[in-house]
Amino acid sequence: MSEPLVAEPLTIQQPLPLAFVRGEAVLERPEDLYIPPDAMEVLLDAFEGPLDFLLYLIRKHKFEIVDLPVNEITQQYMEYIELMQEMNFELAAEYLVMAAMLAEIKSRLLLPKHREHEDEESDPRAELIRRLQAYEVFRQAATDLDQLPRQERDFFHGHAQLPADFQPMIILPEVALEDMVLALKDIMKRANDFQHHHVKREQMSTRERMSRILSLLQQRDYLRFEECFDTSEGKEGVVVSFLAILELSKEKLIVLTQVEMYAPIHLKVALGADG
Amino acid sequence: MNQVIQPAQLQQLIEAALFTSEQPLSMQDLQSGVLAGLNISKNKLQAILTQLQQDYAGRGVQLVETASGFHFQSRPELSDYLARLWPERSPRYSRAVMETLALIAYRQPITRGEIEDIRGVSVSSQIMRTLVDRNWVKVVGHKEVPGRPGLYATTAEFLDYFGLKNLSQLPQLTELRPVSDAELNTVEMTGDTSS
Amino acid sequence: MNQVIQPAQLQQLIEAALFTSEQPLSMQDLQSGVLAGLNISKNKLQAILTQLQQDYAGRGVQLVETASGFHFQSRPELSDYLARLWPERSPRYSRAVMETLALIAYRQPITRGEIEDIRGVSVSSQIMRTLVDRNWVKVVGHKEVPGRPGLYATTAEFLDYFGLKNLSQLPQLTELRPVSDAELNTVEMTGDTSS
Repeated sequence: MSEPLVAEPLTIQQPLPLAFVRGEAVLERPEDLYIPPDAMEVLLDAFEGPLDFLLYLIRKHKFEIVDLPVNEITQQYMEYIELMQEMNFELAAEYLVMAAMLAEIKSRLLLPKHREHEDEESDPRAELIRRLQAYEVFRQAATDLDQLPRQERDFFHGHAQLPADFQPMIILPEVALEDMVLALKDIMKRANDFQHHHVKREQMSTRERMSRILSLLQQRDYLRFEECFDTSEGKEGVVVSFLAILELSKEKLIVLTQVEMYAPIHLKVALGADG
Repeated sequence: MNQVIQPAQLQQLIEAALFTSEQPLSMQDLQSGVLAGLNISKNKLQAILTQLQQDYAGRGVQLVETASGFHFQSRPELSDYLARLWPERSPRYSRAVMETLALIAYRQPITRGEIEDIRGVSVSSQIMRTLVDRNWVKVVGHKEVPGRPGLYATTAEFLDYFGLKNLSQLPQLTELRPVSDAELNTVEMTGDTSS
Repeated sequence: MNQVIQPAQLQQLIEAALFTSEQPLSMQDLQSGVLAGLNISKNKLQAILTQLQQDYAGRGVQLVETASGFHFQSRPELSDYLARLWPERSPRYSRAVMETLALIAYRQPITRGEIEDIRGVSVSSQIMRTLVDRNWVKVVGHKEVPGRPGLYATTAEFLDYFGLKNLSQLPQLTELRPVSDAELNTVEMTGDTSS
């Protein structure tokens, strides 16, 4: 086959060339059977198959589909097909199937009719008419669809930029408590000397209390000793606070001061630390 | 968390969101996205969108609603001027592509074989790929016949592209002329492809 | 060729071109592009652009001029809201981050050097920043050793995130799964308080 025909858009506002033959636009489909050999192939490419071609033949002769003049149409169709074959064009198989169907319909119409078969299925043209009509509906639908205003041809998306300093929202990763514990286990497996860093529930709350006291001392220069205790926590809470204060003092993170005997005891961050 | 936003800023926010989003935004998108935590009722949002549509009625871009939501688009009357700015943006589609698309749009879900039956020619893989790549059609299931062919349907992007809210806004199919010829008796033209 | 365009449509056209263009458009771009053949003077164009800037002064998007030309841009003060439209998922935390967090949680208050001692590798500033930025850890004091390193502890946000009332609710390692004999040999889990 030669070069495929450039697909033409379905715009109907102005007559589009049916085809281009050696650069010349063919605006009208040929009225008679004589078609220059070059045009023939291009012409057939302009049809979307045998149904499209048959519709063209029917319309050209101003027939109604429902009247389907099988004799005339078949004759014309066959002449085109034969011409194509004489010119050794490779015809799509669908055109040959259609030729066979037309021949069969024609021969069946020639057979004498039997009254008992004269229901709606008896006319051998009915199926072809049904197909031609269905195809014509969708051929028209395609044209209508193509006429709809559409993006990138009839309208364009309107958009605005974001400011240059725009920062997208970051979704932070989710972490499960088990992930953290597993991480700790990994460390312990690696560190043989982890025995020096024991983890134990009682000690845990002591260290938490140490953090809390240090936090308070970041906001205030001094804490009164009594402020480190919350009696609602009970005896255990008091012990934990006391241990935390001792531990902080031992680690030289805080300094305990008392001006005189029985005077209030004050906690402050160890010398030189943030105050 | 509930935050507070001034009414004037709320309209600005919705307007800016619609302009900066690449995709159309539905009311749902707006409420769960840019308006999250602001506690804006659906009625309130609808009122603001209507107000915006009015504000832009006479402008170069308009706020339109299609299948996936609201977005701004240029006035169709300006297309002749704008289209020449971006000729490469507007691909043309062959009759074969448009006929296949029309069949999928009006007869979905439909197999490639059923499309071929109606068109009377084979439908190339290239055509189907063009439509799928364009995100206009997708396979929504498989027909339980030998070979389990894919069933094609159109997408929200297809409707957006053609400026439609839903399939019922597609142009009406032409009425088939009733067959009155006595010779033919009645030929049912339901468009049923089974044959 | 010279074409004629109504003044109202001319402004719509310029507005639509600025909204539909992917790039900012300079006056030159407009004159040689969308306005080609319309014979619009530079003064006239400038006047329309100024008018557009005024029209959008109180709206959600504004017409701004940058080095490469004019474009519409969302109001800067809306950025925090608009950011929700395009959330970016940051990658999962690395093992180093998780181990550091675990050590701070279980051994607080602890210095970065102490974490490095236990992990046996250095802990990058990036890791500490990740945890501080997340508001899960903070410096609660400084250890009185040379360099006065910060002492890290977990925050109330950390407890909230993991649904804990206090640190004593952190799982004890032995509770998580049966410890194999081999592990028991290498890892002592009993409560010696020496530290």
